[in-house]
Amino acid sequence: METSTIQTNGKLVSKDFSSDMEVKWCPGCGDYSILKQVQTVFPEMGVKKENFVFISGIGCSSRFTYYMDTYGMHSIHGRAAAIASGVKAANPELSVWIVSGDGDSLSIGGNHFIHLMRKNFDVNYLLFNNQIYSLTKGQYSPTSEKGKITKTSPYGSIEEPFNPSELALGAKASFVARTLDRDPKHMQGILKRAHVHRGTSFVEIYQNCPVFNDGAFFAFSDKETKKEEAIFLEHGKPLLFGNNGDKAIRLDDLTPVIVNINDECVNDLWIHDEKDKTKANLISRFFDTHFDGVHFPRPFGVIYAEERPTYDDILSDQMEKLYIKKGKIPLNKILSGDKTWEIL
Amino acid sequence: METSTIQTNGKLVSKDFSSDMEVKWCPGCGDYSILKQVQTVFPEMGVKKENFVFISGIGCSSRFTYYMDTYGMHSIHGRAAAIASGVKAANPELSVWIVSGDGDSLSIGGNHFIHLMRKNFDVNYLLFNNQIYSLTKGQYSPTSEKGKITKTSPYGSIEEPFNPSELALGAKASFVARTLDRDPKHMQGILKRAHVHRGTSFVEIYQNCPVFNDGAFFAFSDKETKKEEAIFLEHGKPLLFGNNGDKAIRLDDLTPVIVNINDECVNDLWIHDEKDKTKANLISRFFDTHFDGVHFPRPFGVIYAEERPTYDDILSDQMEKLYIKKGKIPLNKILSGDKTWEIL
Amino acid sequence: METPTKHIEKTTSKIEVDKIVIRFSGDSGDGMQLTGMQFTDTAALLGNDLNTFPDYPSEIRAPIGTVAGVSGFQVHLGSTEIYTAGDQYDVLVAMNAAALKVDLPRLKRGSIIIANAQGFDAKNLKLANYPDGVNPLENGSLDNYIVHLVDITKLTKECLSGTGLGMKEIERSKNMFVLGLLFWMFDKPLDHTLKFIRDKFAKKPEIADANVLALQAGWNYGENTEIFTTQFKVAPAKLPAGTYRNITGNHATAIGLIAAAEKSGLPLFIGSYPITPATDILQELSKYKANGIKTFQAEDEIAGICAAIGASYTGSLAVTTTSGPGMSLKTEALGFATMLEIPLVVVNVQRGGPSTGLPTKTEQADLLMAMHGRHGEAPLPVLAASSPADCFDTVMDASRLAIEHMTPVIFLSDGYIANGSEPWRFPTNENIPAIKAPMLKKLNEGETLMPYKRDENFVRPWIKPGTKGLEHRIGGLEKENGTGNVSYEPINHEKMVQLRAAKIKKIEDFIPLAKPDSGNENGEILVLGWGSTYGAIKTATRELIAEGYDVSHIHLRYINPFPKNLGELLHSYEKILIPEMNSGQLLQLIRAKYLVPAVGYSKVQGLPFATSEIKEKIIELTKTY
Amino acid sequence: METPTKHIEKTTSKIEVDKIVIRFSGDSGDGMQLTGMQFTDTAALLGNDLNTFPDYPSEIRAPIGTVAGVSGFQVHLGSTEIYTAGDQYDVLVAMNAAALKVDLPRLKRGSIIIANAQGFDAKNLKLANYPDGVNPLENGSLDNYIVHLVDITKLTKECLSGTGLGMKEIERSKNMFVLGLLFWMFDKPLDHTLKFIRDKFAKKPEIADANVLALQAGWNYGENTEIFTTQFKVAPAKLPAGTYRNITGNHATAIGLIAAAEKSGLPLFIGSYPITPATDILQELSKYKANGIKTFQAEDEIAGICAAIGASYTGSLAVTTTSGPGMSLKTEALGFATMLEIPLVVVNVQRGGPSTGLPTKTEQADLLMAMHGRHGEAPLPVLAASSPADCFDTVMDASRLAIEHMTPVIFLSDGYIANGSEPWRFPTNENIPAIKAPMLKKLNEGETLMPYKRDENFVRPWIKPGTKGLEHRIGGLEKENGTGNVSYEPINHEKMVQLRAAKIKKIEDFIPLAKPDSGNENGEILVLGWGSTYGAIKTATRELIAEGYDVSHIHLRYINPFPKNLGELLHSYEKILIPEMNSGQLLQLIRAKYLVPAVGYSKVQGLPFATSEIKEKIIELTKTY
Ligand SMILES: Cc1ncc(C[n+]2csc(CCOP(=O)(O)OP(=O)(O)O)c2C)c(N)n1
Ligand SMILES: Cc1ncc(C[n+]2csc(CCOP(=O)(O)OP(=O)(O)O)c2C)c(N)n1
Ligand code: SF4
Ligand code: SF4
Ligand SMILES: [Mg+2]
Ligand SMILES: [Mg+2]
Repeated sequence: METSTIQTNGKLVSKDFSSDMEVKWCPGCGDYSILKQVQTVFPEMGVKKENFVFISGIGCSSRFTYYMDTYGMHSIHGRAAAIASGVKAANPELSVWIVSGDGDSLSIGGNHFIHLMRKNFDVNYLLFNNQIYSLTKGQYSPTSEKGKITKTSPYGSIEEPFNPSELALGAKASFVARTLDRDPKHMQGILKRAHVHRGTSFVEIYQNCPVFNDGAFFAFSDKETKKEEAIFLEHGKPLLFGNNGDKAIRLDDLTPVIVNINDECVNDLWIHDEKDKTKANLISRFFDTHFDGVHFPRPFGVIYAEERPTYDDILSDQMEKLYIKKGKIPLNKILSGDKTWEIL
Repeated sequence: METSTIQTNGKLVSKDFSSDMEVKWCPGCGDYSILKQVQTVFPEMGVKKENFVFISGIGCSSRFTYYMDTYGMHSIHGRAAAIASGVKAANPELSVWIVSGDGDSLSIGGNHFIHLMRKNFDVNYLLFNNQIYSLTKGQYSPTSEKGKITKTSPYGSIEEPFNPSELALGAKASFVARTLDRDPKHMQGILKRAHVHRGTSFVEIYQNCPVFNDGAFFAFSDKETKKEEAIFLEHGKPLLFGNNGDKAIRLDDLTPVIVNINDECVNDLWIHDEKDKTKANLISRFFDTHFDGVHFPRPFGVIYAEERPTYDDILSDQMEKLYIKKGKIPLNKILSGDKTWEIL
Repeated sequence: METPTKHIEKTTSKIEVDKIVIRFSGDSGDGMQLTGMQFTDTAALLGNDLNTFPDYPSEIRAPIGTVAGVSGFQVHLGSTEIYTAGDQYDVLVAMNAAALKVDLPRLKRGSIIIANAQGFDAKNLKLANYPDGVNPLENGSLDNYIVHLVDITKLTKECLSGTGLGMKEIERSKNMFVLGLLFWMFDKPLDHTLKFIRDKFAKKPEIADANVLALQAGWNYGENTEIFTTQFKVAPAKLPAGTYRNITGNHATAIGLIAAAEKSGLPLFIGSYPITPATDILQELSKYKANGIKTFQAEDEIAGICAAIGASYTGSLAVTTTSGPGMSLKTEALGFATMLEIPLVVVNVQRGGPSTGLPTKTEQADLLMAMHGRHGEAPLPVLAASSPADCFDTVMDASRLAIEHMTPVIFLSDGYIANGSEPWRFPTNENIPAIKAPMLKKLNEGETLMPYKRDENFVRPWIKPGTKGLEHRIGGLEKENGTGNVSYEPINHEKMVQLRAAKIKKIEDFIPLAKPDSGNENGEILVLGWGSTYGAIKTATRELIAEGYDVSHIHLRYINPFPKNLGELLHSYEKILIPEMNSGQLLQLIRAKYLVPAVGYSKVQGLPFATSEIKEKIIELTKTY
Repeated sequence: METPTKHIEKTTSKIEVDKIVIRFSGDSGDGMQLTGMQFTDTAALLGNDLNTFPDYPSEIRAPIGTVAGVSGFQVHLGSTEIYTAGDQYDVLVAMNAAALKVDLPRLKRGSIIIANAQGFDAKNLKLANYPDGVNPLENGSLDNYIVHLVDITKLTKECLSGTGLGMKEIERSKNMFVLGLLFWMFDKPLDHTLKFIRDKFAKKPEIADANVLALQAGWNYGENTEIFTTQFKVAPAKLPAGTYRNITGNHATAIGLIAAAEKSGLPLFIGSYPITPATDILQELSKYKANGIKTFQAEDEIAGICAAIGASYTGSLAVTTTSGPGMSLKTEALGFATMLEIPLVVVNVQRGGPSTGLPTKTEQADLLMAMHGRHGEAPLPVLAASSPADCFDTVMDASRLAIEHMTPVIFLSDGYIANGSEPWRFPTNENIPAIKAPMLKKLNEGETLMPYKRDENFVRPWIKPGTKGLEHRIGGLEKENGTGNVSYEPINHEKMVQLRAAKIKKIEDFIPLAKPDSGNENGEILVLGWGSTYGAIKTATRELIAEGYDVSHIHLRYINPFPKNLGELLHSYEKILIPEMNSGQLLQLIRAKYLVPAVGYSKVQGLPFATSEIKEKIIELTKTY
């Protein structure tokens, strides 16, 4: 999201945003990196410190709020999006950041999640996806892969997981992006993009939980595998990847195929277009769909970004227009109504 | 959904399914037609009468349950999908039908709705979409169009509505179809398809509410407009429509364009493929997206149908395998555990 | 006023009555609600005191002509003070057989029935499930009543035949004929309704004309035909001097919230999800966007209260409105608000329960849930309104306590007073006291930030995001006293539980002492009530005193905390009767707290108490031991 | 048993003790929970009576070495009956400075401290927030205790140096050294733990070897060094004869449900959403798929209970397990189940509230919510377990009432007994009574279907979908008595409200009468308790009687309905004390129902009562008037 804000002669620095609470995540938790990146980019956002508000739910991830020296509410499980909607509707001046886990957002919080995407409040949504319920010590979540062995699925989970970006798009999200804890620079870039976008900016952050789901995303950060397993999207650029950066994707009709750029006419390559929802849908489905049995790399970056009016803007407009048209009704008029009589 | 069922020497007839409750919908309500079509096709489903179960939420639509002489539960607002999941998980033999309104399903019931699609229980989901909260006398719903004037939006709703089929696809629905109250034959066909599909069969039924949202869908049933405004999808056939049935749709790259079949090579026409999710996504978006500013007709029929394992099947398989592998643990063994001692 | 000129001469006697109960009853499609309201407005404008009770089916539109489809509007008007819609009817307008069937049981012997002939034809008698061949109008079953059989439909058609309107429109105007006739019977002028018709159909003059014609035809019918020979006159009531309006409980609740916002200088935010019978409040408030009032129709009740919590956090007067099922859903979030200690007004317009229950009927069975329906120790103030107009004062009070004491507050109304109406001598902006929000904008020199530091009333400061230098975090985990930081320290937890409770108890000092409302200061029997039973109890008490009984009546607006002196007061009575539209919920609280052997009187029928029921119960109690 | 051979000679004295409390305390990473449990299992196997109390931080892993990160496991063992985990410790194992800091306050004077040297180095002292230069082991502050400073880390490293294991693994084994040492101190054999190690690390023999080595090294250290000269012997307890196992409350709850399903011949279905401290139950039950048990991890608590309602509808024994916040969310659906009148077992493992509160701490503050936390009149049975093993009997009872009386039932446990353990003389299949479901499969000749027709106990039949010819509809709207068809009829509603209440009250006839548990039949003071306060009250009562006080103790398993004779019984006592881990919730119910001037004793610290606290309170009460 983007908020109308006053430049604060750039004085703020990263540590202005770290609270005096001692950080209580396990050693090696991916949440540390996310905290670091947020604190790093915040001074550059051009928002007054007192105008930042964090709303989180419940979960390891949701403890985030306590560690940011901004206004913040560590709320109840699954309700951050609903609370944040009230915050933003009531005071559009605030820069509102939702922090939530995969269970908090997509399990108990699923309804508020999809409705927030639809309503498009001008807020930022950071989903820390570690594909597990961590605070409760390791049960499968709606993003855990089928077959996963956890404390509540000792014989393997039998559930098809959600694909968060696909779900968000289906719910009419206006901004969908993905990044990961182990790529600080990339995350910083995405956080800034999210902030700049007017509307609900949904950012899925792959986050490692060394205790209950270690290494779930290492394939996308480890040198050996990263190049083959991850695509870093750039608007207007082809979807390049591969150890030698020589692989790309082409669309045969509606089916993506992996090609080698050297055997291709560049014009045939799929060029990333953030504004194309059909392409965004396809990209989001690289996730877990095998097109013609081919395994695709995981896309990172801004998958989709659409400009459409935000709930808070339309609300303000409507109220302003009505105010100009009708003016404020005086309380006494409201109290009396238009049918009164006197008793003497 | 499809259920393992025993043929009941076809004796059942339509009126076997009408209960002794007097039907309490307003004169002219679209719900009457839906009730009629369901009662018409049920005898042909090959399911024993006592194995049909209806689970509905709250709303005019949800009264449906009382009028079917089957097992049924008129439950609480928004929870039909969650209750039905328990019914099906506990007894996979039953043919479970969920009946719900646009508010019941997509407003308060949104979380259970998306999770049901993901889990793919082998049930049928009939969403009566009248784009309004009717039982509560006319407030806008999550499917009401932006700008709609209702009792809670006297100056016009400011909310972007959900696109039910797009949302269902985003939530990984395995079967998505649309039909309408005023096309009995079409509805009957879709109901049969839904029944046959293994997995959650999501059927959106456009339903007219003459009292609070009259005529919302007439364009798709009135002779004058129907041909231009509606496309009836058929697997393997081009997307034909138009007054003279001479219009069709072609895909330019990823952009659908309306063409006249006479100026087209048939091979270039978009052929409907129920199994193609990318196409299904596009079709679902004819709804409210203007591709290059062009207005598209509304698609009816089976938009998407994918065979994937159902929750109840996988559950049964897993339990059976485990039973064969480990056998039932005797209660006494469970009571004693493996660390006991004697006191004499 | 325009009154039609007379054609023939006839003598009509005028009877002065001080109270009369009229029931307009017909099919949901017959427009009885509108008819009743028009009659009410006119009577109100002429200074009658009154009380109304709309009573309609829960189905949007049950099958025409059936008992399930009957919609009634009851108005009790008088030249003396009126506190209830009346137990029994003096006049019944029965538009069809089903209506007669439903309402006959509560019709006074000797009272007047105006029956719409067409509504009693074979078809309608069948729809109303009368046995074949049985017509109550003809089988002598109504011998104890004065029955006027009027072919309203036919007469309306006749007078509108010229207008060129379609049958449907003409049919629709028949309620105006009835209204005109009733206006004649009660000697009331037509002009208020004439104006109403002109305004309503400004864009459809032909419809307006038709309604006017029908209205006047009804009046003429009374005036000119021989059938009606008596007119009733209800003189204006001797109410306290002032300017009055007629108002329903839901409307009073809505504007009470607007007033509270204005008086506290806070923006008003409503986060709600529609539910009968609370929806009107959300609908009414959604009209005031020009006044900066924000109504957020949430995806469900949980989102409704959560959005309100978010708005409260930013410094709004935040409200969530609902009824039983929605109230149950808000439980967790309400406990969270209690833990945060932020202002929040939760409006519960009670309806028949449990579960979906009887959505359009009234009940008082959510009191104990209001008191205890949260996990853990999460006390909060509970207030209840006693009449339609009292909703205004009570919800203002609820808002004041929420804001000044930084706590969620539950305001209880119910279906009876929410939809019922009464004349209200409304206040003016000038004479409504201001509400002061404990907003903290900056710290004093050298002061450190303590978001949970309390003042002498245990109230913490309200700090809005956007306030420079006061950034801090709040949440649902237990807090360290003062700092508000997360703390698992055992003694601190106990301390905080006690402080949160002490804060609510302290409100005792800010609410009036309990005192007998009407009736004797210190009667032999105390009738203790809360909520919408007020009118029935008050009327019963007054009548019994007139009959020589020694009865007192105390009515509670504040249920948590109770008024300081309540215990002492209760102990001063021999016998205590607590009538409630539940199975004895206030009863349990009173017995537990004060150990007094109060006895309950339950009515759980989805209907308000009849005055007579309460009188009988009291008399019965005077006889015990 | 394998015991290491001795190298040198030394004389050790053996002391017989009848009770001893040991606290294993260290950083969350130090494996104190496992150490404690192993010690407990061995003691149990040797016939000691005991009671344990795991006490860990809510953070997954708070910063190492800090006070917030301390994880403790307390075990109270004896040769006599043991009902609590003990107020104070006789032996404290302190793996670091933070642990000592946290636990010192509850350490008996003269007791033994085994301190891990490395845990008291400068770094750890700092992390534990001791002032610079202050080391409690050296500044004489522990003069009243017997301190054994053992360099556990170093010693473990030494004995494992040969194994070629990495530092990390070696570090991890130090808790085994401690365990070995403690086994020596209490003269317990190693073999049970040796077996445990071999099983656990079957796939990693090198790790197994390391643990075995460390364990034996610890034992040797006690046996061979001069430091330790006394061994303590706790003789087997004289418990009733039989076969025992050690069990936690959550485990007992899980298998109680399995037993109830088997005994009722119904399939078991659990619809739940994870939440501390209830998650174990869902986790345990998810292991029994081969037994046909279905565990459904729902998207939220509402879906959990709704899925259970759906399963119950199809004829399963349906259960939903949760804790405070989840319980609040289930409110609406629970009211619906009450309206449907279907069996449902709702397990609420209470934790510290309100809101998120103190998730890993214990409390009893959800009782009034269990009683009244639903809109409308929606009564249901409420049962509470009094000890870990009692969870089995109580949840079986809850299941029996749910099934045989067609009603949802709330079963209350709490964090203390859920995680705590005690020896349990478990029953066998044969001596558990069967449960009979009122299933209706067909109608008798000429009988018409009446889904809400009640038997002499007001119980309606249970009709599963799939039953030929009995198709019918049920729902949340008010029902017509008998048929179950929707009815808005006023008198019917009142009747149904009364019938639903009568059905619950009738359960009185199916539960045992209340009687003094321990203590005198008719003492001067009655201590009335419910739930997990059992052990502390029982112990306090026994000790006071031994000291000559006249005290009785009644403990309630059934809170709704109360045992029939409770009122009469209560009136036979002069003084009644109700200790609760809340602000007086049972107190309110008792006072309201029986008008007895009972007084409450609240402890809301997230911790169980200490026996001494209750004793003092009772003594204080004997002194009043
Ligand atoms: C109403 C409610 N239900 C359940 C819980 C227990 N709970 C706390 S966090 C959590 C899920 C955590 O998973 P996730 O959202 O992915 O966050 P993570 O810990 O993985 O960062 C659960 C089930 C709760 N606190 N409140
Ligand atoms: C928990 C709860 N919240 C709100 C309501 C009130 N309510 C009943 S139906 C309904 C919405 C009806 O709209 P829809 O689902 O579209 O059904 P329709 O009446 O249009 O068929 C609402 C808000 C309720 N009964 N229960
Ligand atoms: S449990 Fe996992 S997610 Fe939670 S703090 Fe530890 S490492 Fe991070
Ligand atoms: S209100 Fe609308 S949806 Fe409801 S019954 Fe009447 S016509 Fe049908
Ligand atoms: Mg997670
Ligand atoms: Mg609708």
